[in-house]
Amino acid sequence: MSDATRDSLAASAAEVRDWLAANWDPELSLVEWRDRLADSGWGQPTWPAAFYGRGLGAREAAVVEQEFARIGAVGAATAGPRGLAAATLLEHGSDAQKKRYLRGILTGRDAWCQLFSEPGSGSDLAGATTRADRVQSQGEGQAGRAASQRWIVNGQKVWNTSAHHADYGILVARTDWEVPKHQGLSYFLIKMDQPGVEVRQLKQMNGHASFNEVFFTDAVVDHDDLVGELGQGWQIALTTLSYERSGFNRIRGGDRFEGRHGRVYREYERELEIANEPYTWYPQRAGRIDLLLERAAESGAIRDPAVRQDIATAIALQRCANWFSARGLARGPAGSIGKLAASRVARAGNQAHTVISGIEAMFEGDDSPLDGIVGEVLLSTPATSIAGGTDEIQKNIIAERILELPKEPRFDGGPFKDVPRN
Amino acid sequence: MSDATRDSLAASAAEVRDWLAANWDPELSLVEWRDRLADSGWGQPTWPAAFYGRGLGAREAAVVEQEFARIGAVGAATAGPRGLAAATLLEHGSDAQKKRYLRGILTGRDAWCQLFSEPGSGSDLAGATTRADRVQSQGEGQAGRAASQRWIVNGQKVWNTSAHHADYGILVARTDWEVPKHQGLSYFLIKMDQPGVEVRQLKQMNGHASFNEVFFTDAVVDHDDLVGELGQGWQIALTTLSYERSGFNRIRGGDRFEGRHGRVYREYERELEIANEPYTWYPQRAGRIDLLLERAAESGAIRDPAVRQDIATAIALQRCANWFSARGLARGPAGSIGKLAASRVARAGNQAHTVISGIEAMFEGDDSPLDGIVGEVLLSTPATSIAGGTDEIQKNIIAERILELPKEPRFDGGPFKDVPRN
Amino acid sequence: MQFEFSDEQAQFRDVVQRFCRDKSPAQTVRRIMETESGFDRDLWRALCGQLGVAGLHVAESSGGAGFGAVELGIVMEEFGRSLMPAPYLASVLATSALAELGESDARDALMADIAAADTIATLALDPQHGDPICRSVSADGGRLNGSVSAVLDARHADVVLIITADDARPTLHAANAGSDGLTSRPLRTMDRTRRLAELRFDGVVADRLGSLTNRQLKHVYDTALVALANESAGAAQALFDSTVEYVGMRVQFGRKIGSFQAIKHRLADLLVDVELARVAAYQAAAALAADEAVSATASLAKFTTSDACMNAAREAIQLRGGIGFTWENDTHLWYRRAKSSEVFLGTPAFHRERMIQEMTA
Amino acid sequence: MQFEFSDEQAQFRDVVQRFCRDKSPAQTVRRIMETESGFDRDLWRALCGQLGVAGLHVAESSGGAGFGAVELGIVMEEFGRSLMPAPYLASVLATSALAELGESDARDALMADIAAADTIATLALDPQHGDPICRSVSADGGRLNGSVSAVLDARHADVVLIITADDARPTLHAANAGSDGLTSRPLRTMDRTRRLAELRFDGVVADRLGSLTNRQLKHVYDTALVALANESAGAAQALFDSTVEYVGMRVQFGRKIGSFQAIKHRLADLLVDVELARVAAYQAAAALAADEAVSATASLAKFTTSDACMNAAREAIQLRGGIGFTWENDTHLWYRRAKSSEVFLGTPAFHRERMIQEMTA
Repeated sequence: MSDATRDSLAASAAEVRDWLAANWDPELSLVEWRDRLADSGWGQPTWPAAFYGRGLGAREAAVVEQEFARIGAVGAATAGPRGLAAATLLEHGSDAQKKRYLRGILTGRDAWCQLFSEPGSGSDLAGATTRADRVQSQGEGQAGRAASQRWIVNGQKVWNTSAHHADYGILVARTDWEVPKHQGLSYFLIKMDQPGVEVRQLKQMNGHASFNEVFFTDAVVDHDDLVGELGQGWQIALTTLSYERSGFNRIRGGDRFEGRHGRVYREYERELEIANEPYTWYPQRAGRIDLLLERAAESGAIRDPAVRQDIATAIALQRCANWFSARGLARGPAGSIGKLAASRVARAGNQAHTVISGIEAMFEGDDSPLDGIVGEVLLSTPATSIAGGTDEIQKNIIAERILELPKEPRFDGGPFKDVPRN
Repeated sequence: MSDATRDSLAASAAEVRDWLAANWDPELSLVEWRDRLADSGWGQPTWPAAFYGRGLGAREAAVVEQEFARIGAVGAATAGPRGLAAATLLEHGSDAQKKRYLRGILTGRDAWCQLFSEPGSGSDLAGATTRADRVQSQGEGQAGRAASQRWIVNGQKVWNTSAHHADYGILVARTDWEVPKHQGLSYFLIKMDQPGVEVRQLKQMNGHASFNEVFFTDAVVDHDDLVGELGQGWQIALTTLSYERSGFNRIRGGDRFEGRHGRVYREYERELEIANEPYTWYPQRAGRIDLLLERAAESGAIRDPAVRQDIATAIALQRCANWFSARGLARGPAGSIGKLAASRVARAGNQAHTVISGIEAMFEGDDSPLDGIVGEVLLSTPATSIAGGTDEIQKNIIAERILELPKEPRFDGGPFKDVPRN
Repeated sequence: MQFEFSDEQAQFRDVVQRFCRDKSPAQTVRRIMETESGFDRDLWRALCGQLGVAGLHVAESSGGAGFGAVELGIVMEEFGRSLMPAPYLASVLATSALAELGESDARDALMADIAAADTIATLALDPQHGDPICRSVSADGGRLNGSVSAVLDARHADVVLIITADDARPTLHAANAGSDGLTSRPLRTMDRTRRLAELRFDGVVADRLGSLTNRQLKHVYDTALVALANESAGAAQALFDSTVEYVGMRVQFGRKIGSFQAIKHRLADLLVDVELARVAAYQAAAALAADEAVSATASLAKFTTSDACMNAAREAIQLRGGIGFTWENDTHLWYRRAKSSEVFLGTPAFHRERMIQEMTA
Repeated sequence: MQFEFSDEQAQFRDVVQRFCRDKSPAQTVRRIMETESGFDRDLWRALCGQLGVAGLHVAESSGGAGFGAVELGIVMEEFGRSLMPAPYLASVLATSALAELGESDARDALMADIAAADTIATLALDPQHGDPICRSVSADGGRLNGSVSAVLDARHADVVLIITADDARPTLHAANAGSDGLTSRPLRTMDRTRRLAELRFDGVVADRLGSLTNRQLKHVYDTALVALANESAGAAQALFDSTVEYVGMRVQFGRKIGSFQAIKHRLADLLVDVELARVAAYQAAAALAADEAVSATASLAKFTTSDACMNAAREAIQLRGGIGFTWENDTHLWYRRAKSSEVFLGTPAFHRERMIQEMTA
């Protein structure tokens, strides 16, 4: 590290330390505190100075985070699709859009949801059929024409975790049916609180309702809320998805603030709770390999040699999967290898928990071992090989992008209106 | 059964009994005896009377077989591709061809081989590239023109078991490259003992050499030996293959003649030996499930609970596969289900024998358990899921003909000369 | 040995199939499943009245309908296919145990009431592998003490049969559901169409119906295995059929997903599982009906069918993608049945081991 | 723990890889394999001289080259990839055992001769699971009696090391191949590139080199497992790569068979096997090098890699069809290696059990 860099890092550290000393107060409300973050730019120091940030580099930002952590200061809101919306807007949004939305994202005042998947286009995301049609409002032909243009949205989205309490959504909708499917999509920001938008919770086979269906009936989007150019929706969605893969929507635990007290912490914990609520069963979905040995000892199945074989298989798979990711091999298309490995781990965990519990595997909820965790494992692991891209999609990616085997013949190349669909 | 039928059956029985009484003599040479069978028609009673048979129905034929069995009279030669050639000729051959070849087939004087598969067309049998080109012999333009036409054969065949001692072969060769692949093939009878035909034995990974490669270099076929019409080769080959599937080339064991003595028996046993020679490893190929329990008891592995699991898996698979076939469910496309089941049995047998033998699974030949049978199992089971149509082909058949799922898009529909190939 | 269904048996299957289609389509299954008891007496009365399923497989001499294990297998297969929400397996357990007893007024009366659907009976089993002897309950002086978890349909049973080990020979007792000291705690089962409850006996007065030999106990157990195996074969078939139908209809990337070769090949493999499982179930039923030594085949059928059914359930969800993981989609109902049948009466590994023991005994 | 190869280690791999490509292409493997001894002294001298593989992983203080288990893993992986026909694994066993001894002229002299390729040494193992203690041979008064089957490369070994159990502590002996009373019977191995022989000791005079603790014996065994696991990872990779190449070239039905989705998906699954096997092998080598408790990981690596390698061998033959089953095609050479590595040093099931024992100890 050059002396210059070291100096500038030290400078940032000093600056943020002084600012925190002057502004940090655990008894503020979460929004009050984050308004200060937005005004000062310390909440998202890598964002541009013009948009609630300070235009710092990753290294400086790390230093800032250390200073926040040192005194236990709460940071900007980051959890959930909000982070994806911000990252996408910073890359593709207009200045007006950044001004309008980034502050609410940073302070946590606005919750966001991701409106990409549809019942008819799961694996085939670009096959979206939710339509957006342009209309002129009354003021037609007069001044402010462009501004007064609006889009009417009709269709259905599904598989999003936060629509039921979201203020805004990032929406991919079809605006041109005459061109091939990847070229006819556009990317919008939509207000969720309007008559044309109905949100229904969707219950999974494991009893949880972590996802929503969203129905659009003549829902309205201002033309100003079109992100990027018309027809660029797919490219912009890929940006969002790449941020999703690199974990921009992951939720940081509140454990960092163990034993801290104050209004801001209480409100922050509540925010985390809400954000985490849909994900309580995710550890079970992964197979809970961590519980196998203790559970087998408890049930006595550890004495059964056949059960020991199943436990060994599951533990070995999980260790290998973890080593594979830990060696940083799971980037790019190779991420699909890690994902297939995770599916195997989950299946093996289900199998091992089943034989360990024997007849107790017939129970659910309180009557199921480990306060229902075993039952939840048995009913949740099937999601691992589906969510975030099915195993079949992962295998296509591996075969075509890693092994460079010939691509599948395509049947959906023409104008989308002519492509067969359900 | 009507009285009429009963009477006619009794009549046939009486007739053949008298004939056998007058003609059967264990001290005849095999060929002498079978010449009598050919002259009388009793050797292949279902064949037409005009061609060494008696035109009897299946029921009468069964009665005739009983009478042969009762006194231990040897029957017509049936083993190997000879049976396929006969069945195909009876269905598609000209009278001249039947006259010329059926007698030698019946008496066993002529051995036959099947020349269908090629190195470049295994799963894709209709993709054969062995070519037959028509030429005029000297006598061109004069009388007997058609008769004096000949075909020159060039190319390579593989995977046949008897070419090395065959007198004739049933050959599928391409006679037209301008039409789609199934339409450009023709079906020939070729003399194996000629300069243009070279037979090489092909050694398998298990050390046996059960198959031959046959190389054609300007080999000659008379026009009279074209079976059916030019370009009908594929349809006629399908006839042959259907007889193959229904076991027309299976080899009857000689055990029926236990304890019988005489020259005809000695020569018959020798004939069987030669016919069976390529197949000695076939039981091992199937996995030898029958040996698992005794072998595990002998090696002591029967005490290992994990090994017992593998043995149980293998035995269960085999029983189910046998039950499936026994219930006669394995006819038509469902035959593919039985074939896939056989592959699973073989794999499970390999697995079980491996864990039963432990370090002894590292040996081969005399040092391998059960006089090398175990080693031969371990090196032979891979053939089960390949020979007679790979598992992949069976799965296509099941998916498209039983489950009626959409067919694979075809890339070989056009004129064969334009179809990509190795 | 090899067998074919007789014409009568084929016709009987049609009748059962039609009944299931008409009387318990998926929405009925869901309705009953969501009730607190998970039980619909009218449906049960119809099953006994119109199909005569209760005691179906028991010899007339033992007070049954005089059909055999093959007919039992047919009913179980169709019930598995349609997920029939009724206490039939419990009834099979109970009547199979009663059938082993010598004639007696008590037995005949009970058998008659069961057949007439006036009485719903179940048999308590040792939870671990479903052994008919409940070692956790003791009988002294005609009073039962102890507890047993996971008794099939105990919640709506009028009579609980239980075999105790404490006499010189295993003894079959009958206790009325209402008896003093008999308490039942319903358990939350993953398969809501198959209910279990924990029973506590505190000095419960019970009728001592008679004693059974080990051979008889084994026969009761093998009968249960064969019944469950045929049910699983039917459930596997239902999962397979609905999945083939789905991939033939669902379009992604402009084509039916059933046109993707990877999916075609997996369904071909799955068909092999399902077909082999079915013949195993049929063969076991036929062997039981023919009174052959059946234990090895019964265990073989149990693990072969439950593995096939579980595999079919996994694939049925996977090939549907997200929709297959939703509550609204019916697939999870069969997944839950597959998962609980996998362990009920003993895990696949337990029965692989049992098969080897029977073959090497 | 997590690890990366150092630049030196990466360069070392390149050197080994180049050596294998140049000095033992498939035709060389076949030539040596078809000789009676299956051994080529010149190749072995080159391996020791140019690559210094013998004693590579042994600390300099113990007379080795001072590299570690990671370098050992690299060599084994590349030898597995190229099926190097040389007595290296035998040398690894022998030097690993010697390395556990305290310094002594005898040990140092032997280690030096091995490193210089002047002496080829092997270590007799108990056949069943490869336990370093040979209970079938006893030592009394410096004389060895008994017999042991399946000793690696015993046929061309100049010195046979053997650990007997009869003293208070397990003791390592060295016997010269030529000694009176030492007879060797070559066994016909399925993998002709890995020879085994049965040894008989009839009062063979041997040097008593020293005794080992159980911890040391375990370390020798774990080292052997890690070496074999890395070899299997390399063999699996070779099978996978050649198969991907084949399906990308072979045309049937007018298209490359690698364009059929069913084949694409199976190769994707196989890649997961191969990748997970490789990290397991690397991780085990790194743990061994770091002197961590390695037994559980060593067993994990053994069964994970041998299962992956066997699976790769099966698929490699299957996807080639008939040609893959011929002698001329090289695939069966790796199939034979995979099959024998599956059971050498203990079956996969044995090591699953051992892993659980180590984790619950």
